[in-house]
Parts: sequence; C-alpha cells; structure tokens
Amino acid sequence: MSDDKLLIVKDLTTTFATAGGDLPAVAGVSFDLARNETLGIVGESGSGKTVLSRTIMGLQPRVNTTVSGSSIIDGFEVVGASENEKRTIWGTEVAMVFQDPMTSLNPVMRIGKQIDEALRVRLGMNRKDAKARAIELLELVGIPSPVQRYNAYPGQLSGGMRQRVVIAIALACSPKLLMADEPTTGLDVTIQAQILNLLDELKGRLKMSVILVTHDLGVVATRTSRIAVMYAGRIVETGTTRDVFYHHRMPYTRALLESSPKVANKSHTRLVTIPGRPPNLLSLSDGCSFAPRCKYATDQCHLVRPELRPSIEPGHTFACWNPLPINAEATLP
Amino acid sequence: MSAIRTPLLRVNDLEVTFYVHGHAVSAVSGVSFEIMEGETLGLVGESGCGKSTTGKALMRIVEPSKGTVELEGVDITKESGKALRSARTRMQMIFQDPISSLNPRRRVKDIVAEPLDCWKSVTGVERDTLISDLLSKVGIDPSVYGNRYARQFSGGQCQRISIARSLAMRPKLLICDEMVSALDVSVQAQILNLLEDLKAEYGLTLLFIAHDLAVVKNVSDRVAVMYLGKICEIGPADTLYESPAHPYTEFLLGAALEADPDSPMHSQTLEGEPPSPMNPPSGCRFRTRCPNATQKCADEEPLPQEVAPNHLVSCHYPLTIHHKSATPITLEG
Amino acid sequence: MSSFSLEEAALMVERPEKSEPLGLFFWICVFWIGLNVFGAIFANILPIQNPLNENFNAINVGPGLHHLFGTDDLGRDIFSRIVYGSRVSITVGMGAILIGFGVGAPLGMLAAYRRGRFDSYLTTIMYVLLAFPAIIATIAVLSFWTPRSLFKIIVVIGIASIPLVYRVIRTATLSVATKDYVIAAKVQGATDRRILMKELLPNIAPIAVSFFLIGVATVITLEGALAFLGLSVNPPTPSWGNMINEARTVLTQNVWLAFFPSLALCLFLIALNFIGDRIRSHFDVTEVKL
Amino acid sequence: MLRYLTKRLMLLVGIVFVISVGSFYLIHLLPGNPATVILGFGATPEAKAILYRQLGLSKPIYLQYFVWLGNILHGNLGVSFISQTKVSSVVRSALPIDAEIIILSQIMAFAAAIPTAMRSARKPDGIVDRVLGATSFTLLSIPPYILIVVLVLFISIKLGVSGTGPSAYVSLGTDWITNLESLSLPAFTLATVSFVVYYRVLRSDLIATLQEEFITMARSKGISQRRIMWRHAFRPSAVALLGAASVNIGGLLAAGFVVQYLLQIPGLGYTLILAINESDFLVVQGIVLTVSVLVVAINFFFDFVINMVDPRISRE
Repeated sequence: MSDDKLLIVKDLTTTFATAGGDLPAVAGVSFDLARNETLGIVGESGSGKTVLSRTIMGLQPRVNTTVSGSSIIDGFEVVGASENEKRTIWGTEVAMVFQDPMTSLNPVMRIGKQIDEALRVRLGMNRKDAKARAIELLELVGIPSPVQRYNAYPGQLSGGMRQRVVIAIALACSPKLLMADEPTTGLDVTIQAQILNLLDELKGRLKMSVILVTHDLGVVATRTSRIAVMYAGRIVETGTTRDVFYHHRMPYTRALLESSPKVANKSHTRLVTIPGRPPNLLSLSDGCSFAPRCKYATDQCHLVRPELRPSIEPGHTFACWNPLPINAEATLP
Repeated sequence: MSAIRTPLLRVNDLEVTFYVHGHAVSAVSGVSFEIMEGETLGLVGESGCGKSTTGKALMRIVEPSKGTVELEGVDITKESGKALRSARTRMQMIFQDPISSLNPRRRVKDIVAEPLDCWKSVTGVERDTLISDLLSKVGIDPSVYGNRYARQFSGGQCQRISIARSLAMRPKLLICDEMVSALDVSVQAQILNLLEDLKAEYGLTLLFIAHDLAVVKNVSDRVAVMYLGKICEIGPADTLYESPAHPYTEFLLGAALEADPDSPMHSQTLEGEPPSPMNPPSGCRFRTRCPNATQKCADEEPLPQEVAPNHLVSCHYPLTIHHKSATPITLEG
Repeated sequence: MSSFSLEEAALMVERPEKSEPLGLFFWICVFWIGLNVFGAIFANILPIQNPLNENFNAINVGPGLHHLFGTDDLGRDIFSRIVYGSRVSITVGMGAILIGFGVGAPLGMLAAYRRGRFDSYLTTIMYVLLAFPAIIATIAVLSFWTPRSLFKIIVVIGIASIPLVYRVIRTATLSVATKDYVIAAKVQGATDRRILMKELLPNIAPIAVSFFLIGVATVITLEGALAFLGLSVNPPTPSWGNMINEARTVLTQNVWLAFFPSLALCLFLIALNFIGDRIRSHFDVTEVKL
Repeated sequence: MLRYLTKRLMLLVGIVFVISVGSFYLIHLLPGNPATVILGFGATPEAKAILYRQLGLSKPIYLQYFVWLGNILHGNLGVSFISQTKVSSVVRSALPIDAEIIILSQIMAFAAAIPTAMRSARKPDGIVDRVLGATSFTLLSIPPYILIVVLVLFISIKLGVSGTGPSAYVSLGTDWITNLESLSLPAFTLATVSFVVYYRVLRSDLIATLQEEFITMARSKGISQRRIMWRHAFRPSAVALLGAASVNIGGLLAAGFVVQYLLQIPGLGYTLILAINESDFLVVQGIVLTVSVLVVAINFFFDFVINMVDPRISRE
C-alpha cells in the first residue's frame, strides 16, 4: 500500500527562533503524494508554503530552526537526518526548482559547470561525460545552441532561460520528486506558459512526482491533480483539484477564489475582498487562524482550532467548524 | 460615464531613449494615446516593453527624447523649474514596490503631508484635518497609526498610505505603475476596490499600468497593449479582450492562466523571447515571433488602423473579428 | 495592529533580523570618548600638572599617588602629558575628517542624486585622486612643507580624505536615491534641496556617522605614524604618538613611559571603532562596505 | 572584458600622469628656490649652476616637466647632491626589501584570514566567531607602530631571540635564514594589520553570500559543505577580499615605512625618512614617484584579477 506513496509527510512542524519569539512557519502538516502525481500547494505570502516545501526535503535554514514530525521520501526519513545523510537523497531522489532564477544561479560560475557539478560529484561522471550530459540536459529544457550556452554566465541569459537552466540542474540526477517553488512568479505570462508546459512535459517523460508551490490559483488549476490550500502554516483544505475549485468547503478557499480578478470579468467588476490581513504568526490564537477574517466565524472558531476532516468526496478534507454547504454542481464562485 | 468626453491627457509620438555603454536603446519609440476625463486606460505588456517608462516619461521622471505630453492642453515637455513641479502635482504616481515608495525613516503623517509641506498651501490646522481625512479614506486610522514610521507597515498598508499621499493635492490624473503586482490576492482585491471608490469620489482619471491582464481588465475602460516600445493595439477593454485584432494580444490572452480547472488548455503558446530593444527588428516589431509574418512585415512598419469603433491595431494582417467562446462562469453573491 | 506583520515574518523566515541592540559596552565607549574630549578641551582648567614642567627630583618615577602614571626621563608628569597629548590626536582626527566631510559629503550626495555628466566627471576625478596613494602623498608634502604645524597636518590629511569620504557618501546615497520614495517626493513637487535634506540625509546619516567615527580613528592612527617618522608636531608639545616614540628608546629602563600613552591611544581607538561599527550594524546598513 | 580593460588602462595612464605632475610639482610647492631646496643653504654657485643646467630650471615650467619626464622614462631619477649617488640605484637596492616584507606579510595574512573567516561565517555569532570577532576588533585598534614596539620588547629583548631586533637586517643574498629572521617581526606586524581587514571583510561577505539562494540551490544538489564553501561561496566573496587587499596596499606600505624605520631596515621607508631628515629632495621625489606608480600598478593588477573572478563586473 505504502509502496505507491513516494512521499509521506506527517505532522511536520518548522519553527524559527526569532527576536520576537518562536515563529511557527509550518505547524503540523500531513499529506502524502503518490508516484507520478502532481500536487499543488497554494497559499499567500507568509502562509508557510515555501518553508514547507523546503522542510519536506530537509533544506530549511540550518540556524535557529527546529523541525519535528516526519517526512519520508521513498523510504528515507528526512526529519532528524544529518546534512551528510540528506545529501544522499538530494539531487537523486528529490530536487528543487527555485523561485527566482536571478538569485538561484551562482553568478560567477558558468552555467555548464553548475550542471556538471551534480553529475560529477553525485554520479561520479568524468569531465567529458558530464559535459556531454550537461549539453543534453540544456537541450532537453529547450535552450537554443546548448554547446555555446554551456560556457555562458547566468548574467548573460534572460530570466526565462535562467529558469530553464535551473530546471536542467534539478533534473541532472533524475530525481523522483521535483519540488517547484513558485517556478514562474518572476516571469512574464508568455514565458510562464512556456516554463509550465516544459515542466508538464518533462514530468511525463521522466516519470516524476511534482509538488508545485504557488500563490497563483491559475498556475495550479490545469496542471495539478490535487491541491493543498495553506493558511498560517497549516493545510486548511485539500482534495482533488476539481474538488477544491468546485466543491470547496473552507471559507478561506472560497475567499481566495473570489478575490482574484478574472479575465472574463466585465470591466469595473467589484471584487469580493477578505477583510483584515493575514495573522501574525508570533501571536496566534488557539482557535482557527482564519476566524478573525471569516464572516461565518462563531465563538467556537475563535476558541478551538478545527482539525482537517473529510468531506463527501474521497480524499477531500477541510478544517472548518462552519463549512460551506456541499455544492453538487461544478461551479466556481 | 458621461456622453461628452474631452481628453485630459494627450500623448503624441512619445520617445524615450536610454544610453547603455554609448548605445542608444529606445525604450519607448513613438507612443501616442489619449485619456479622456474620468476614464481609466489600462496599459499592459511584458517586462521590458516600455510601459513603466512611458508612465515615468509622462511625469518627466525620465526625460522624453521626443514627442509631447499635453495635460489639459498644456505641453508638459516644455515646462521647467517651478512650473514643472507644479504640473507634476496635477498628475500623481503610485509605484510597484509599496515598501520602497515610503521613506522608512519618516512618520506616516509626514509622508502624507509631504505634498502640502512642499507647497505650504494650507495652515497647520487644515493640514492636520486633511491628513486625518485622507488616512481615514484609505482605511488607516490616523489617531492610531499616524505617528508610526513607514517601516512598521505591511505592503498593503504601505500602498494605502501611498494612495493617501497621492491624493493630497487633489490631482486630475493618477498613474498606477504595477501598483498591485507585489500584493497577495486578498490584499490586491482590497486595494483595487479602494482605488475604484476613490476614483469616483475624487473624479480621477487613471492610467493603470500592469502586466496582469485580469487585473487590467477589471479596472479599465480602454486597454492599450505594448510590445517592444510600441503600442500594438488599443481599444475598449471588453471588445479588445473578446476579439483581439493583434496576434500578440491573442497570444498574451492565451497565456493568461484562468483559475479554473476546466479552462481550455491553450495548446499554442508564444515561442521564443522578445528581441533586445537595443536592436529591434525592422518593420513590425512582433514579426520575429509572429506565425503570420510575411516579407511585408519586415519591410513596412504597420500603422494603426481602426478595426472597430475606437479599436486601433498596428498590424498588416489583423485577426478577423470573431467571438471567442467565453468560459462559462457563474457569479454568486 | 501588531508592529510585526506577516510579510516581515515571511522575510524573517529567510533572513533573521539583524538589527542588534546598542548594548552596555556601546555606552561605555561613548562615555570614554566623552571623557577624553572633555579632558582635551578643559586640560588648562583641570587640576592637573603642567605637562612641560620638568622635575629633576622625580625622574622615571613609576605609577603612584603623586604622579598617577609616573614621570618621564625629564621628570614630567605622564598623566598630564597624556591629557594634553589627546588634544593633538583629537584635533587632528576631528579636524581632518571635518574637512573631508565638509567637501566630500555634499559632493558625494549631489553626485549620486544628480547622476549624469556631473556625477561621471566628478567620480572620475575622485577615482584618480583615490588611486593616488594618499598616505605617501601626505608624507611627501609634510616632509618638505616646513615648519610643521598642527594646522598644516590637518589640512593635508583633510584634503587626502576628501575622495574617500566622497566615495562612501556617494555609494550610500546611490543606494537610497534610486528608491521609489525619492521619485515619489519629486512627483509631489519637492525641490531638490528638500529631497536631499528630508529624504536622503536621514537615510544616509547612520552610514555617515559611522564612517566619520572610523575615519577619526584612522586619522589618529596616521597622526601617530607621522609622529614616529618625526613628521607631526614638534616636541616638547606632547602628542600620544611622539610620547610613544620618545619612550621606545628607553623601553628597557621604564616600560610605563610607553605603556600609558599606548594604552590611552588604543582605548580611544577601540571606543571609536566600536561605536562606528555598532551604529552601522544597528541600522543594518549592509549595502555599503566601509 | 577587453573594453573594460582598455578603459581601465586609460585611467591608469591618466593616474600615472597626475602622479608624475604631482611629484614633479612637489618642489615648486615648497617655499624658496628649487636649487636651494635641493642643494641646501650652503650650496656653492657652481653647484647651483650645474643643477640649473641638469634640471633645465631656467626654462618655462612645462618644458622643465618634459625634460624631467624624459629623464624619468630613461630610468634616470637624478643624482643625489647629498650622497652623490644615483637615485635610481638607491631605489633599486631598497625596493626588493619592501617587496619581500609585503609578500611575506600578505602570504601570512591570507593564510590566516581565509580559514578563520570561513569558520566564523559557518556559524555566525557562535563561540568561535565571537572570539575571533573580539580578537580582530582589538587588533584593529592597535596601530602597527605600537604592535612592533611590543613585539620587539617581548621577542627580541625579553625572550632574547637573536636577529629579530633593531639593526639586525641581513640581506637575502647573504643568508636567507637570517634574512627571514630579521624580517620576521616587520612581516608579522604587517600581516596582523592586513589579517584584521581581510578577516572582517571576508567574514561579512561570506555571511551575506551564504544566505543567497544559490547556496541553498547548491545544497539541494547534494554536494559537500566543503565544496559549497570553496566553489560557491568563496569565489563571489573573493571579490570583496581582493578589493580590500587592493585598497589596503597603500596603507600597508605606509605601515611598512614606520616599521622599517623603527628596526632600521634599509627599505624604501627607512631610506625615505633618512632622506627627509637630510633634506635630500631628489631621493624623496624618486621614492614617492616609485611607490605611487607601484601602488597604482598593483591596484590595476587587482582589478584585473577581480575581473577574472567575477564576470559581472566588466559587464556593468
């Protein structure tokens, strides 16, 4: 049964020690991911989605950070493993595509060398083979004239090209799980479409599981099979992409969908807003973190935190005391 | 919307040239448009297309190398000294990065009062009431937050303070340069609604510059699309989105991601990346990426032609007007 | 509203808060500098002995009640010589850096704010001056511009420090001048003068103050070196530098003679450097490397 | 890259021009007749006449400059009227000593600064970092002339290590071991001064670099900590280190002067001070010119190296 699960995350918690006190960036997150599945993690800034994706693979900052719970990637327990132990799965089992291709490439190293590195260190390839493989990878991610580009510095490439290089580096050692943390946020719409298509295509070709972390509901709508919605360090709703979009129960999910402007709207359409602002993670109440902004909130919501509970569809869970009614029709807010 | 419209702003053949290592780079090359009193014109395009530079050139934050900018019939490009400073107060600008638009070492009250203090147009008492009034209008309690420093506020609140500051001199025209692109969706919706309210209350005319097509559609009466320093299409928002006449606009709309799992996947994405403005293509600037390009596109620069009332396109082969099947969207309370 | 927003929390997740508290040692250093400056200004009024008074009955006396730090080989009181000696060090340090800031800081701010041709010409000139080894030039000029005086030393070092101050202030201003709030002020119709004073100055002040203090420390060190080379004020006027220089020949007979002025100099430098360093880290101005 | 270097080379020529004018003009800044300045007050009219001819002092000043420059370019720095020796040979015999001290000190400083800064940056505010920080801070505030006095007092006098004290200099050609001994204290002093600067600059730059996203990226590839430090963090930070070294060189020479003077090591510094005391103008001028040009050339060299290390610089 657990054999088809590539990733099992249980009660994962990441806390940062800050000047203002302990900051629970991720608080008790559990989910699992099947092989060849694409999961979308959606949340606004500060919801903990980036920290979660890094903690899953053990890549959280090393100072002032405490992690508890469990994250098992293909049988390897990441939580509690030493840096040396984690190094054995990084690149080969799990790899990451970072948000900002401007800062995630070493500016003083030729891009070819940055791809080579993993091949030579991790796979023990010799210089010549590694170079040949790196050029293949550049070709794979759609970089024109890869032989010349091999010797380019990151500064000589455009944002879209750099993100392709980052993807090439992540794929170098054929990982089973690819974490893509806001891979298209800084890119133009047309380039964004190119990169997302590339990721889709590579996923199918290389038989990977993908976790796509984003704040943009448009990114996850058509490219994931399941979605987890995060708020204040917790998953507040999770289910198949269709369930989350069409049959969501958590008011926050609804609010998120309602407040984003749509191309199909008539001009001067009034947007539905969420009052207030995201909570301060340093002083969270015992109740539901969304309660202060929720129009359905009751006393219970302010006092007791709701745990994830199942909705009627299989695998669809939500954390809310006063959920939205079950919606039989597939409609968007 | 009133029936009789007079142009508040008339931009004619605006050009902005930068010098990079002695090479002339034409960031804006011959842009002309008008904005009617009380209207919102959206200006969309990808990064580097010159939309922000256009906005800045209108206020002469960057110097136009050619062309005229007439605000209420007065050519601003010929003004200097005090007349220019005074002209700038009739237009105002809101910037992309809310945090860096406010001086971190000044108090909120002083930031909002800056234009009043520059011109010493009001007495001390008037100043205080005016500031309190403005801050309340944008949803910031002046008695609680007026004396705080700008660095203590979140992005959304900073943007509110920026708006309050920009309204202090009762400007006619507000230039919004990517003002919501750094914000989370929930905050973005609040700011956009606030902007619409204030626009009505203060009788503002807006130039709304953004890369997000959905956001632009929501606030604009008319939309202009820029590519590589030129406007390629301009027209009423609803018809332009419904039936784009320029191939670039169509690609742009196709690449925009709808937050809907059932939205059609656009198989045709725009390939390649925009050419460098240092060395733009001859003729039509989009021809290097355009599937319909012919020899004529390389030889002749297309001039704006009217394809529908008020709908101008600069293309030798404009797309025929057709009605795209809009995604069915149901709206709920 | 809490003063700690979620956006900031998100930032803290990536980069821990760097602003350090000033701390007790900072205030001890401030007190120490204050004490030294006070002594330098009021040396004549304070109840201390005449630094030039030679007492042949008490030559090379060790530290004691009568002579706190002992006496030198001419029987002069070391404590009072140190107090008077601080005058030279502090005057040269402050004077030279004031000249450097007086010229370099306004030019640096203006160049970074204006940019364009004014900036590129001025920066090229300053770059040329900066490449010119200022210390060698100082030694060369002072060695022949006789007779030496405090004034000449201050002027020469002061001029030599202009390009350094210019560069630091220009870099600091540049990082601020490109911020949107400066453009915003321009858009409000603020005059250039107002922008320089209200928007730029408060934001570069921590860097300027920090660099000022570290600059004073550097010049005081340099003055000491000049004294060793015999290029500073002429004896018998005491300065920390020439006291140490004179004492080193009798090091084997009387260590105190060199010890106390060295200690005074080092403690003063530590205090200056520490305050400068702490101001910089407190305001977290990492963009500019001093 | 080529454009950048050409530009820098042109600047270099400009700077050297300014230095030459400055050094040349030095004599005219001084009060009194140049001949008197050079020869001293007791000079005979005959000596003055020779000097006038040699320096072309009766010609207009810009022509004097070109005569002077022509001489310099032929390696002729003039003949000292005090010691009756060629200034160029004085410089030539003193210069290697400075070079040796500086090279020794820089080797020591880099060897100490790089590993310690890396160690500190790995755990900022850890115990090792705090100790190193406090130590470097204290050393920062101890001027080299106090340091050398303390070293001489303890090592040469109290411990009686021979060959390290004043006037102990032995040339490299005579015996390299005693030569190293005689230069050990000056080199150590200059090394300490440089170490403090290098350690602090490299540490803060490394800390900043280690927070960059590309370091996390490198971690995620599964490469070793050691490799991340050297390949990914050190190289970008080396730019700051080399920049500091470049700026440091002028101050280092000056500190070297004092140290040489105190230990009577016949390098450029000691020679310069003796010349100043004897009012031997031509020797002072020659040394100032040599040292200035040297500093500028070294700066240019560092620029070149920095440019090699960081491809971003020549692009902007």
